[in-house]
Amino acid sequence: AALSRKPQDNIFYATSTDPLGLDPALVDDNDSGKIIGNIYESLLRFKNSNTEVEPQLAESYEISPDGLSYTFKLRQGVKFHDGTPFNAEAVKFNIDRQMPENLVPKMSYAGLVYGDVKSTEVIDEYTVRINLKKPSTPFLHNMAMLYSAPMASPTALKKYNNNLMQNPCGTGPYKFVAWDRGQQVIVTRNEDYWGEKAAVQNIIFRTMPETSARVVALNNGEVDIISGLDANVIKQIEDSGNMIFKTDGMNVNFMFYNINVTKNPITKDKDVRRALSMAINVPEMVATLYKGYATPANTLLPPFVPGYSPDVKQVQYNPQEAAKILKEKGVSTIKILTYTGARFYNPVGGQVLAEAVQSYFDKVGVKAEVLAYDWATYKNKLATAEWDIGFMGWTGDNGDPDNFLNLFASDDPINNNGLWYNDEYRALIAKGVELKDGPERNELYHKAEQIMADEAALLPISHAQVIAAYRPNIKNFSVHQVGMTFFKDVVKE
Amino acid sequence: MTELTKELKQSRSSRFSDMWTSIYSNKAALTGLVIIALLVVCAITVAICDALGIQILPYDPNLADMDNAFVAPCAEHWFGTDQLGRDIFSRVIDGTKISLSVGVAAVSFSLILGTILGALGGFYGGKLDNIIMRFMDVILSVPSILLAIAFMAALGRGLDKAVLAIGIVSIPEYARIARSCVMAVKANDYIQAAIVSGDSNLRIIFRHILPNITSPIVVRATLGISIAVLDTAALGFLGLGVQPPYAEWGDMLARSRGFIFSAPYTLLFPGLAITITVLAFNLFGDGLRDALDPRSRRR
Amino acid sequence: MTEKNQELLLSLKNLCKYFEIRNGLFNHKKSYLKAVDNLSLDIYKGEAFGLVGESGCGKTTLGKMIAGLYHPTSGQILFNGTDLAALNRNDRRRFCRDIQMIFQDPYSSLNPRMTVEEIIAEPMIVNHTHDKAEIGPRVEHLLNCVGLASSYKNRYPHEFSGGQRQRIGIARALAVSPKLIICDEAVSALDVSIQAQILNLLADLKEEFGLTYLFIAHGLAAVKHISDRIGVMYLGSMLEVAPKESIYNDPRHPYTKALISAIPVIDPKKRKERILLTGDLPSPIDPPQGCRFASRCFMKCNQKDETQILKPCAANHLVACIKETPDPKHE
Amino acid sequence: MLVYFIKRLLMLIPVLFCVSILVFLIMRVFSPDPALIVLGQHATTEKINMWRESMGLNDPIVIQYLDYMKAVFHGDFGYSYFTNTPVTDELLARLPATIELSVLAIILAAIIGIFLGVLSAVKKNSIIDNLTMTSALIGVSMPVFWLGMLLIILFSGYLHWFPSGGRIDTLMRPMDGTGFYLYDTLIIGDFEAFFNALEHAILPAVTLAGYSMAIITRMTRSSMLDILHQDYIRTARAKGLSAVSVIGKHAFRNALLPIVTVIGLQFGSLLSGSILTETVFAWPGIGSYSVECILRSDFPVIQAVVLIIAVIFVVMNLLVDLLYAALDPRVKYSEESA
Amino acid sequence: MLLEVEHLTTEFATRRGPVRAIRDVSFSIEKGEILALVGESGSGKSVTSLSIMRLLSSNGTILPGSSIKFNGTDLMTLSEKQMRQIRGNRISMIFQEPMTSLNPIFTVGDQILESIKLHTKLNKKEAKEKLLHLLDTVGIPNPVKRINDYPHQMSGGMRQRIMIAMAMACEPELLIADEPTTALDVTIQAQILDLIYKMREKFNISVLLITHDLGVVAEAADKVAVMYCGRIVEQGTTEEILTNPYHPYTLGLLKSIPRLDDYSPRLYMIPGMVPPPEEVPEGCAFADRCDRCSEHCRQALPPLKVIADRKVRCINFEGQGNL
Ligand SMILES: Nc1ncnc2c1ncn2[C@@H]1O[C@H](COP(=O)(O)OP(=O)(O)OP(=O)(O)O)[C@@H](O)[C@H]1O
Ligand SMILES: Nc1ncnc2c1ncn2[C@@H]1O[C@H](COP(=O)(O)OP(=O)(O)OP(=O)(O)O)[C@@H](O)[C@H]1O
Ligand SMILES: [Mg+2]
Ligand SMILES: [Mg+2]
Repeated sequence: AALSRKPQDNIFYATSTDPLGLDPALVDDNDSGKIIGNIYESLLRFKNSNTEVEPQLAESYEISPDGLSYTFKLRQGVKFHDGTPFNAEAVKFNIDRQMPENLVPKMSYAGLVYGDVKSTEVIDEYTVRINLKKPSTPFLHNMAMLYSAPMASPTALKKYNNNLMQNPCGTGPYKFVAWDRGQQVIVTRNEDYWGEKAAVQNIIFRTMPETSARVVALNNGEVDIISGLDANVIKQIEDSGNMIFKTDGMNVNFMFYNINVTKNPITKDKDVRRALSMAINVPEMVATLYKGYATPANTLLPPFVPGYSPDVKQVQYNPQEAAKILKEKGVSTIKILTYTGARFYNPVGGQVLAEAVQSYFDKVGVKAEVLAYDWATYKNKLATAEWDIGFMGWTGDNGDPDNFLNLFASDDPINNNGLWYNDEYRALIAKGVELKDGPERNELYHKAEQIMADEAALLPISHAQVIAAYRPNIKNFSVHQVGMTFFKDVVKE
Repeated sequence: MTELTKELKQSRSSRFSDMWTSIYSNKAALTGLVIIALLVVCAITVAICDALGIQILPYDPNLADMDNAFVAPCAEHWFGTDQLGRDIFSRVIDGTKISLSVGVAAVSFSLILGTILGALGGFYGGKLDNIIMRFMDVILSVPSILLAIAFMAALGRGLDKAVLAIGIVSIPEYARIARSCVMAVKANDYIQAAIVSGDSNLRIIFRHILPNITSPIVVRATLGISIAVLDTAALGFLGLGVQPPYAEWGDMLARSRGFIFSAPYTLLFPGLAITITVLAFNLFGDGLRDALDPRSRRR
Repeated sequence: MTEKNQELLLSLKNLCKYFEIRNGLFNHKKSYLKAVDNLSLDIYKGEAFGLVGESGCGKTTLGKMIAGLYHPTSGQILFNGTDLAALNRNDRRRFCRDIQMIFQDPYSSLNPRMTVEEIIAEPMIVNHTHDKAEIGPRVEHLLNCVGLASSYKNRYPHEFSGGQRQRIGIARALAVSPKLIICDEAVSALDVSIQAQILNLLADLKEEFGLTYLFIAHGLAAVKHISDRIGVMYLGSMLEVAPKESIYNDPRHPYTKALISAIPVIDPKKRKERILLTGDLPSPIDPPQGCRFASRCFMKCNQKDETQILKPCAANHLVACIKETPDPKHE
Repeated sequence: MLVYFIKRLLMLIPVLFCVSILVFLIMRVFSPDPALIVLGQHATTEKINMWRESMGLNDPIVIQYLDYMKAVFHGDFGYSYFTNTPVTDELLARLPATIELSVLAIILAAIIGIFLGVLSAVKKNSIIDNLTMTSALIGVSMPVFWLGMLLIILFSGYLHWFPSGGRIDTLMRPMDGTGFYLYDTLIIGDFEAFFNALEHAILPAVTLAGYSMAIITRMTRSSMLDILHQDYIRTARAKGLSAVSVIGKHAFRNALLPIVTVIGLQFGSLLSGSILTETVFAWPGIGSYSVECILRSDFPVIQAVVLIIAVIFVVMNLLVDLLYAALDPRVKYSEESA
Repeated sequence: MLLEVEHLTTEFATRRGPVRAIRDVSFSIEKGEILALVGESGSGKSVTSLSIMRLLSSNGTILPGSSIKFNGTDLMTLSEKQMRQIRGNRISMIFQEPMTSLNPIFTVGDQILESIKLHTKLNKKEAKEKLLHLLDTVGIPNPVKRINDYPHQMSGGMRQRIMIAMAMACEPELLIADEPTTALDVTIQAQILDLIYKMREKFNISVLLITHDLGVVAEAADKVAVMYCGRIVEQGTTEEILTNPYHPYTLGLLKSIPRLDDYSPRLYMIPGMVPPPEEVPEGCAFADRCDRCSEHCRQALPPLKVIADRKVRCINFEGQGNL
């Protein structure tokens, strides 16, 4: 049937790219997440304003004293969009699907979310127990994540060959209607929703790759909400009487040094690293590049994530000192490797960022050569080329500090890009996973962060804010820190 | 005596001077030539000054100046500045270097390879010709810019790779032209005369055939540069072109896409630069063709 | 003029040139275009042999085979006793200095990128017939021989008229002092007044250098002046060979008769009855069986069984026609 | 005719075979390893190996090629590295958009190009001729994407005449159908939607057509001028035919032969031009999609796109040759009939 | 008098400035007469014929002062539309190159029918009958089949026949034949000349026969006009001109042609070459090549002398040319 052409029945939400797909276990990109969050639901969910968890499809949960088994009581009377009832079997089906023995390579979050799971037991129709291999504080957070954790209809999964990328089927307030490649995904209100039904009938996720085009479309009233903005267009939007929504993003954008990837780069020397970091005026750079829509980062952790501490002392901006040290060390040229496109944590793109850094280095007498590649080549180059400095970032998944900090405790150059080794740091991180949330854990992470800062393993640059713009007749609009909007409560007047 | 030498001199250079007069009297071709000359001078001056470390452009084309981002065209910045506060005028001028060098290098590459292959095929015919031309067919059966894009997508960006990608895809053009010219020239009785005179194949190729096929190839090469400049820009625009931070026109356009409404000047000037360069080579190439066209001469 | 006391220069024996024509799916079907078919001919030293025939009958092909531009499909080309057809390309090149060619189109037979001097010097250089120092003066000498000023040597071909170009072509052919020159319609493209100049020039040069000519032309009129003997070709084979007086005064083959009657006579008082042939030359791909000329012959003897070969019919007169009973005297 | 057609068709096989090898080599041998980005930020070396194994990237290259070709013959171009959906599905979903745009553009380019070309040939050296030829020259000199952006600035930015991207307003989208919106909307008689779709298509079609239009104009003009000098045109005039019949019938029909060839060839360059145009106008066809895939190194998709366009291109060329043969009685298919 | 051309002068605009291709050409043709225009390449024969048809290429203009009277009406004064009524209808033309003068993409039948339909009011069937009849007349065997052939499927001689059929389609009063046999073989040439002759007898048309071959003239023409460098230098009946040429150029031309009955080893030759059209001298254009030339000839153009029904542009002509 044709869509209602009444304006208040449809909300248009323009984003920059098509989703990769609509199966929560098989995707990891924000554009898919935005849609998935409205079609599917998980056992738990994040609270509206932070990353604390609360029940969703589970009514309640219990943790065994040893921290090794979690028992969930499920909500009754919930049905998937295809009519399949939601129950303990369905939960087990969804988790088993992502256990190592059933894993397909594209389930990139399965390891993070269910990596510590030993088994899933169906206690009764509405009770399910998950047993862990070892205590894990992030586990509850994981159960609220957008990727991997949401529950999909077992019937649909069987029908579509374990792949719901194009045929999503969950329990959420909206159900899937159509996906026109490169154009839009249309979802419509789930009239059989277990809770309060959504206010607006249809949500249309439009794909509009060009930022300027999205802005024009918003200002013309062609769309109601846009995301993926950069600082340059904010004024234009506000001038047209539209609203800006911004919230701190759960991400970090940083520059890192080659320490052990290739043999003895200049940046293996801690003093050189410190001097180079010293040459960059991070707050100034962030202010000009991101125009106030990113906050300068002090550590890897965004301020709202537990474990964050403003007291961690990073290397201070001091160009004279930097110039002096670099001259002493005989550093006059440096090779910067970067990516070309924009990333979620770096909306201006890696090349622009690197070029800004290049001009700071120029001021302290270091000629930097910037080599920018598309993302794939860049990643390959990091492993194979000669380089001193690279750029990277991280988008948090579950609001747990470990999710950020364990990257640099890894031996895998894919996570620990500069291959920085520090035993003390590693020990602290290993201990942190098992500690319960609280001051003791925070203190431990604080210590780890300070070690990282002193060693100048990397230079944190910014936390990008999640920015969206919407028309004034849209009410109750918000974007969660994890980057998505729950449209159930959004109203269009 | 003086009369005679004068006459001789005239006749020797008459071919050349005929061509020159023809171009000189063709306003469009002359305009093209003048623009090309200007562009070449720009590119060479910039390159030399670059090598000597002299700053001839008003600003360093690659150096960011955050405080002056998105300045509209004004007295200090004639073409305005981009997102990083770099002077667009300096970048556009600097970009001449890249576009011309990629254009010339790519065309030389395909011209040399293409002409040799085509000439061999056309001269010897038979199996060799068949093999060469089938191979060319393979390259030709993928639209050239698409093939260049595929090359770049796989090889990654870079000046050398752009030259290679743009060069390879236009080899068949030259091979075809060279081949058909060789076949046409071969049909002339003077080739038969050369064989009857006992010339060897090599001598026939170098002394009789190659000098007679230069005109169409030179014309094609001139037009080829314009295509190569366009292709370079297209690759740059798709983010597959020359390695940043070099100021490359296509890349500049790609980066200004986000600001087409807020700062249209960032996209106006690089686009104009491409258009003017391509136009110049087209004008000159067309004029050259008219000047060298056998139909307008002879008999 | 009898054959006996003359020295044989060139002798063609059963010469054939078939061009392969492929068609069908995958080009697998072959058929042959018989441009020259089983042709035999003798040319004597110092004579000018005229070869006439309609367009497409194979005159050029024959000339090119002798000049080494085509390799015969079968048969022999005996030049001073050596079979040129049996030589490979390298060995054949040694004979280039002996056999030269003048082409029909004066515009395409000169390389536009070479000066007159370079053009004329070319055969001398590649055949190493003259020292470097000799070449310059010789070029000037040759230019004078063909009636051009030696100061022209630095000019390019496009600066000359058709007649002048043809002279340059002749000078080039003369450069290596050849024994045989093949003139393929050397004057057909020229104006009447220029034609006369070139024909005279060729006649003069023949005397001066003791040349032998194979003179190819469409019409009988042009050949007549310069030739001693004339051969009439039709569809790849020779129909009649005789001294020119016999050809004109006593043509034996019906085709020759028609050919002679087709020549317009300038004298308006002598407007004569013509023998008008019907139809065109048949395709050489599938030449008619038996007598080649049967399809257009006004004698209507319909000779479909026997291919006619040249047979003597009078003194020095060969003809390929069934109506001409061989003259036993000349057998 | 049939024999000629079959012959030409069979000749395509080795060419396409070599194209497939060429493309395969480019994409598989010379390209960077995409595994690192395919698997997102949670990739580990171990996972990457597993992924490579599952994609068959660890097999010997010849086996990989054979497997690939075997699948291609079954219409299976493999799976997108990113979306994990069959490439065939992804492309089929986007093909209608590209075809709709290309066809619109080629029609535009052919009609306008031929008209202007004939006009300027007939009015040689007039103001119209000079104006047309200048525009055509600028047309071939302007980068497509720049032209597109200028049109957007002018017509959607300042004048608000046309939308700047997309194919149709979402709410007017035909719910089921072929994916060719102009056709679908007409079939169900939804004219509002039809004009909406047309409105969306105009700017991209004009942009895409621009270059081809210029080429066709130039080609038509020179071919017309060539023909107008032919002897048979003089014959036609000597018959007493009017200028209109001489030009329209005798000259144009002959000039059409090279023009048809050019139009055919332009269709190929149009397809690749659509890569740039679709990107500028966010036209959801395979052009913009392949750019997306190029930027994230989704090689199976690029490979398929190049192969498909090559096939279309080659088939177009064949059709053009056949059309040429149909239009020009001089072209013989085979000697047998003679 | 069917056609009277007077003081016809045609100029071409070229890169190197205006070139006068023909100057002050006057001649006339009576009904049923064949006039031959002879001259070497570039002497302006084709330009003369195209000027009469007003079919010059766009850079050519007929200068004022010229008049071309056809049946008393001056063609110069007609509008293009009126001229079209004459072309192909009352004056038709055949050209030198039968290979390129027919449109390659229409069947020969269509091309002839086009002429018929254009100028007559015949219906389809009648037109077709007429077409078949015409083809039969010009000697095309099996016309019913041949009308569907394309020009490339025919030999040169056949095509020239088609051209003639096309020219005769509307039974014109004047046929202009521009070197109709030059590109053909001798045997075919004879066929075509014979055909033109027959057509003249049959339809009682006048023919302007352009050729450079005096043999053709002797065979076919009633009257001859000899052109040299854009001017007519001599004019008269065929018999008189060929047996007793006055102008040294005509004489030289006649002498330089190889003759069947002449066995002298050398041909007569006119020295020198035809000057290119830009360099035609003020005085007599033939002066440089002429053995009778005097200072007068070089200085001023010799006037056209009229002697009985002959005209000659020479001051030194001998009453009796000796051949
Ligand atoms: N290279 C070739 N390949 C195929 N066929 C050829 C080739 N050269 C000549 N022929 C054919 O051979 C036949 C004889 O050609 P040739 O040129 O010898 O004739 P010709 O008597 O010289 O004619 P003309 O008087 O027109 O020059 C013609 O039918 C021609 O089409
Ligand atoms: N369109 C033109 N532009 C310039 N000059 C021309 C043009 N047409 C003819 N001429 C010149 O006019 C002169 C006469 O040409 P015309 O074609 O009448 O010669 P012709 O006697 O027919 O020669 P041919 O025997 O070669 O056909 C030539 O010198 C030619 O260069
Ligand atoms: Mg020949
Ligand atoms: Mg003429």
